[in-house]
Amino acid sequence: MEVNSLTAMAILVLASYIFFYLPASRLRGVLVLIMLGIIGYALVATVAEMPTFGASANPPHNEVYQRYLHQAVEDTGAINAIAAIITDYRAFDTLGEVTVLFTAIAAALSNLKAH
Amino acid sequence: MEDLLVRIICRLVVPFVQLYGLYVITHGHLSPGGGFAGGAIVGASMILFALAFNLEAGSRKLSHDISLLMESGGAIGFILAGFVAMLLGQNFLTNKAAGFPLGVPGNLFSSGAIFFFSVAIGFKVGSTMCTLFYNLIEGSDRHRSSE
Amino acid sequence: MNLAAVTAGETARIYHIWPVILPLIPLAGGILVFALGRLSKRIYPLLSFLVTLVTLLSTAGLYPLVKQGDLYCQLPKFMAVGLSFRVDLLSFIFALLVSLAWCVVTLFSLPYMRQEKYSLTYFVFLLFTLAGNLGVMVTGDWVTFFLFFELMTVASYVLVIQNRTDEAMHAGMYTLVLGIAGGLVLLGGVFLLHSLAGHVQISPMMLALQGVPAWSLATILICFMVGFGIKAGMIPLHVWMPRAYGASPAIVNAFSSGAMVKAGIYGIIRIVLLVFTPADMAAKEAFHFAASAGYVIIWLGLITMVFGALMALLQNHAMRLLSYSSISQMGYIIVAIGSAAYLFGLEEAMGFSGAVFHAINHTLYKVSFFLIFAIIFYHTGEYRLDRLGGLWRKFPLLMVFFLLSFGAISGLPLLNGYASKTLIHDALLEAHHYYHTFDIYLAERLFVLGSAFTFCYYAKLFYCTFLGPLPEKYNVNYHTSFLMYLPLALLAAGIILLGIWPNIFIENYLLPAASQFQFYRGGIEHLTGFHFFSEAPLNASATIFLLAVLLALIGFRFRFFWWKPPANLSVEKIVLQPVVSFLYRMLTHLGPKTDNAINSFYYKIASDFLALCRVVGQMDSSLDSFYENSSRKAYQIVEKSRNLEDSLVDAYDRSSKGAYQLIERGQLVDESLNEAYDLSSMKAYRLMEKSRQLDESLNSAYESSGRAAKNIYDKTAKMDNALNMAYERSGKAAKELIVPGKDSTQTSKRKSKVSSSFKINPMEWNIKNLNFDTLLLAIMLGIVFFVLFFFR
Amino acid sequence: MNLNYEHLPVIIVALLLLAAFLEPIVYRHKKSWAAPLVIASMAFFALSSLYLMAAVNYHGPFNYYLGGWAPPFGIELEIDYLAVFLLLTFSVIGLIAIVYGLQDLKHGLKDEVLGWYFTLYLLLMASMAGISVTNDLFNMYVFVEISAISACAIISIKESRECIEASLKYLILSTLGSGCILLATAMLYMITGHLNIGYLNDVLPRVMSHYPNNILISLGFFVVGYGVKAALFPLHVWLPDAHTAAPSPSSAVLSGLVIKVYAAAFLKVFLKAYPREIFLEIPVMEIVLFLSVLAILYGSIVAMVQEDIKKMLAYSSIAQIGYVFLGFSLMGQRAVAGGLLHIFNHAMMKSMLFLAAGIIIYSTGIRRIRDMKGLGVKLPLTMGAFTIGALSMVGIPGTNGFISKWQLALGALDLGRPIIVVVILLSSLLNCLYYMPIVINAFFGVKGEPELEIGKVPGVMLYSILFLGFGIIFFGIYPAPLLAFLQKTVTAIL
Repeated sequence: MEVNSLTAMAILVLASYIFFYLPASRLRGVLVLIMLGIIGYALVATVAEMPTFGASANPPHNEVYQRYLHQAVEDTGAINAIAAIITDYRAFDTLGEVTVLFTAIAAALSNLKAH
Repeated sequence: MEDLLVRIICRLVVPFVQLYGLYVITHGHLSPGGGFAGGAIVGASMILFALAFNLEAGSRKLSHDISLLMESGGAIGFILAGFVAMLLGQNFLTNKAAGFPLGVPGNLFSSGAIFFFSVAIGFKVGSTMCTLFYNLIEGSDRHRSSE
Repeated sequence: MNLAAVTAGETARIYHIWPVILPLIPLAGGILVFALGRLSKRIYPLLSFLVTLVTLLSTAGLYPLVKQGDLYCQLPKFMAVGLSFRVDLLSFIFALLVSLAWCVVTLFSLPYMRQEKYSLTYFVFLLFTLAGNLGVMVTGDWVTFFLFFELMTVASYVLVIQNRTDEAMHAGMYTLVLGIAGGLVLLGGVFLLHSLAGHVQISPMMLALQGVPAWSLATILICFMVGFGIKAGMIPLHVWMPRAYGASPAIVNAFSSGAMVKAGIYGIIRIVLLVFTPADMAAKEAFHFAASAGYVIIWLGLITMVFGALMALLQNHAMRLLSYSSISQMGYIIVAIGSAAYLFGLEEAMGFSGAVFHAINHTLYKVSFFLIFAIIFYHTGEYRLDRLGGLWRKFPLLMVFFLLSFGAISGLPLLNGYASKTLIHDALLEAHHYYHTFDIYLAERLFVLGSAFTFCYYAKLFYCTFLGPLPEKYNVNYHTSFLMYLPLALLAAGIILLGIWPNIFIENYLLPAASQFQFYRGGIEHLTGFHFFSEAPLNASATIFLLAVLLALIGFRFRFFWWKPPANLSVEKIVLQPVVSFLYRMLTHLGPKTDNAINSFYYKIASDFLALCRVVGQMDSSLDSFYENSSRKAYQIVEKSRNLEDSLVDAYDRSSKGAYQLIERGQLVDESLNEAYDLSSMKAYRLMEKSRQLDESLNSAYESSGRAAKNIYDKTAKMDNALNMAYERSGKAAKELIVPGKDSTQTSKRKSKVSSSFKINPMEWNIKNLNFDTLLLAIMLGIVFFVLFFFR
Repeated sequence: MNLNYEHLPVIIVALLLLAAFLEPIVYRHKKSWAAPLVIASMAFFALSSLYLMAAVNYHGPFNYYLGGWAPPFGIELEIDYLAVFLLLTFSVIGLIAIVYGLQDLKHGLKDEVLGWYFTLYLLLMASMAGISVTNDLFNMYVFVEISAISACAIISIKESRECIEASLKYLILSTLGSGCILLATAMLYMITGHLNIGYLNDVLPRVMSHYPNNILISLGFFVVGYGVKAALFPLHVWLPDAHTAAPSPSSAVLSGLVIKVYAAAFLKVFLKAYPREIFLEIPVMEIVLFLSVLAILYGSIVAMVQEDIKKMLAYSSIAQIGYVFLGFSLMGQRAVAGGLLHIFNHAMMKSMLFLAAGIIIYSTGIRRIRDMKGLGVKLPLTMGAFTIGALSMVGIPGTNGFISKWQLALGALDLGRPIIVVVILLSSLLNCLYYMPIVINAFFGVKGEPELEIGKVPGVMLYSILFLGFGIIFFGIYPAPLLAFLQKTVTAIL
């Protein structure tokens, strides 16, 4: 654990050195590309590792999924399962989303009026 | 946009667009769509109107006060519908257990509170779109005139 | 927290609230003085003196209780670990000393502060500082100790900057920062102690710390020694003292040197002699640790003592001289504490008593020195020794007091300094006696040398102040208030009393205090009835004095004492200031640089991203131009093909023109042919007409014969019709007789079919069809009409 | 109808939202009711948090199922000790800041945006309450979004160029953070099929070996996301500008509460959702620890050279958020308790310092530290409160700053990391180096009467900072109930 953290810190320090003290040059651009490449690689690896989309053995195909698909009509009376989820099972999230819209309006209007 | 053709076409099209928006909002629990999508359609119709005619005409149709009221009213309606469930002795935002009549699945007036929620969201989203549009346009107008 | 396990078993423990009240008296008094001071300007000095007096009396009133055993009080809910207060005899002695010093100096400041500008803040913070100082002495755990320690540090800052000169502000900042830094190091020690021992009670901890590696113990000890050392002015940490003393008024220095420094000493005594001493006599390792710590502390003390004395010799500023003197005197006490630890299990009581006794004595004579210089400054406004001189003519009484304190500090028999010095010296001798090492012997010699130096610099101080020529401007009549002499007289009485009968004090107070520690009984008994005025100590004293006089003579003769070392030659200037300023500069440059670097890092990333976007954009635009070019080419191709087409059309035109001419010629031929045909056909026509005329005459012959035949046929047909009519009428009459009214039903049937397809019959409506959809549809249609109307 | 206390958390959130939605209408039609509405809703928030704390302390934590759907299907609120602790902190400080702010905002803002300011403030408070009580990752994300937007808006609402710049910077970085949080949440959902924190904790150990990259990357995203929002060291660049430019009540709330709420969300995600064995394999907490140590030192050092008082306080916040993350990343009982305690303590002292700075700016217009000589004579109570805050920052015993440092240092020592103690003490010394000169200059900097023009200080502003100053002293001397409560909190988490 200590070694790992030390390595991480060393990488951090090295990276910061590279960015802080190298002059603006082609090298820096290359390094940025390399870093982006690393990040991209990590993301791609993550996605590749994810369960296959739509496969029935996926972790998200659990009891929640079963319930949403099979019992939504009985639970909510809505034949559109999406509506059942967003406005009944997870209605609080939707309230939050409505609030996000309201916040955006408030932010925009207050800024327009202030300046 | 002082084009006669555009105006006439808009005048013809806008009611139907709005009707379609209302349909999408009210059939949220029956078909794809719902408050967000339908509200966006209704809002877009107002934007279309304002684009085809001009800002004053648009804001004469839907004044700032009313859009503000709808803005807040939609969200407040959502919360109040949630509170109704609480008054009925259940948790916040409860639907079936609180005793909202679910009706026959597939009918328009079915699925209890979901209908109200959809309508509230639709109001909210529609007014958000046109409020934002009007205010941004007005702001840029004012900005331009001040320069 | 299991207190019973950690306190000494022998002494009784009495629960009493008074130790908590004790520091609260001056605290509340300070607030009261502040409140009253805004109302009236006359009362508050007196009131603050009264507060200190009450504090002194209530401290002294604890004695009967303390004699019976430890007083303790706990407030477990307060602060993070609970506050606890505890007064044993050692605490009591120090508390009494502190409150006495405070009371005496406050009495002195009544007349002294009359003309000062910031006297209200002075009196208020004086009381707050007293609260901190007193609180340090009565606490029972290190957290509470730290609380009061910091209170003292922060409150005393205001006293240090009493003059508000730039120098004082700098010195005050210096003091404050160093004080807080010391406090934080101390806090680090407290943290370590808490995590290793599980509690922070001021009590023997070696049992709780068993099995802890020695370096951890050493770390804790170093933390504590640094924290207390800064307050006590131990040598590498003394730097704030000369600066602060040089910049602040003598009266504040009297507090500082007489009482606040003692907080550091008290802490060192507690940590070295109580916490880090073995509660169990059998723990050998602990003994070993205590002894080696003691050895280091002895040397620290010696360095402090000798170096302080040497520095004092070279000073020209009375306050700075006295500050170095204080440092040197603290060295004595630290030596005593070190030797007590070094001699653990043997004669530690002697070192302990020497330390405590010397602390008391130091307060007595050092306060009186400061007060003497306060009076001198009050009248002359001068601290620099080369501007003073010959003052014995003006202040003969002051000279007497000075000489008395002078004798005491340099260890003249029958004055109090002698007794404590003898104890410390004896403790060193005992150490040599038991261990027989050369370095302890050397230490003992150095001690003698340091004592001799002490005599020398006070001789210099005396000479420069009271002897020699009197400067002209000071040759006026001074009136000194009685209240200024009263404290000096009190202190002088203490010096003399303690000097003549040291045994009474030691046996009644110090030894009981020592017996509350886990000290070796034999050592304590050894001290009862100690012969101070026997041969050996007197001899040692005589040695010191001889050496001192010799040194003084040499110094005066060759004017060594007036040698001014180059200004840059000081520990502070050479080591500390560069280091601190380097650190400060480095940090303050580094910080913003890092900030900029991080910002520019983000900026760089963003700009690189932007460049990436630009590349993509360029690609886009090149694609665009590619399309444009290709379309231009295609256009050109189209244009060319159009030319081709034109020429083709031309060719067609021409060829068609040729063909037309050809056709025209052919037409001419055709016309001549036609004429020929016309002529021939006319001849044929005429022939045909003649044959038709023949035909017609034949026809009319046939027609006249046919007409005659037709007339005959017509007459027979008329007769037949008349017969038929007759038959029909008779049949009709017969039918009407058989079936009447069949025609009318057929027509009504045809009528009902029409009505069912065009008219509404409400009786036949289907109510099930009227569902909400249709309603909605209707409503929506309504809306549509409305909207149509609305958007008209 | 039985409305017992279990409904209270959701009523708090819903009523705050309701008040926020009503506020623009009220402000348009009945201007004089707008401020009382805000105060009333914040007071309701504070009182019901207090009641909730008492109830939870007495009856124990409870869960609330929104819509009546039990956890894996619906959204769950978990009102444990941590949640009520956070609720109480946010509500009390938020109430004081807005009570203070009524005067200051009328002075500093245009008339027509005041109503919107109230709306945004209430939305911010509601979102913070929501983050505190929710037990669902996606729901948390939604509230994080609300708080991010409203926080941006209450910075940029002031009419000045710096505000816009700072707010834009904040908006961009905070959107980046939100994106990271959303991605990480999605990843966790992808590999577990749950969003509920409790269920995640159950399922993650089982899927740990199957999807190591997903877990690693999601950890990274969470650290970056919450790190940006909470201004953890290398991601803090937006903070100094934003907190300097904002109106004083906004600065107080932003610096005192908003960055803390993300730290608390970090705590929830990392110590409640992820199982502990993950941190044995992936040293993410070590990295956070390292970063927080850097933050502590760096923030103090940079604060030392600042000239603007609010900027100095903002940099000091960077250091102080480092303390919070330090406590969390050590993952020991006492250390986490220390981090939580520092959330509370720093909320009090930093808001007090910002509000005091606000009074100074309000009444004199002085922002530069150098010009503050002799202010202590003119504004004795304000500077007295400032002194208390400064002493608390330094960690003088008797103030609450000492208590949190005590807890953190002992927590570090419990885990055998004495170097952390050195860092904490060093940072205290640095704090002393930049806070004490202000105090000293203010009280003792000039001889005689200073020549300063002082406007009248409204009583409400003064009382609110004195109240906070009193709180600092009170919790410095008598923290026992709080510590006992935090002990329970931490035992429940770890």
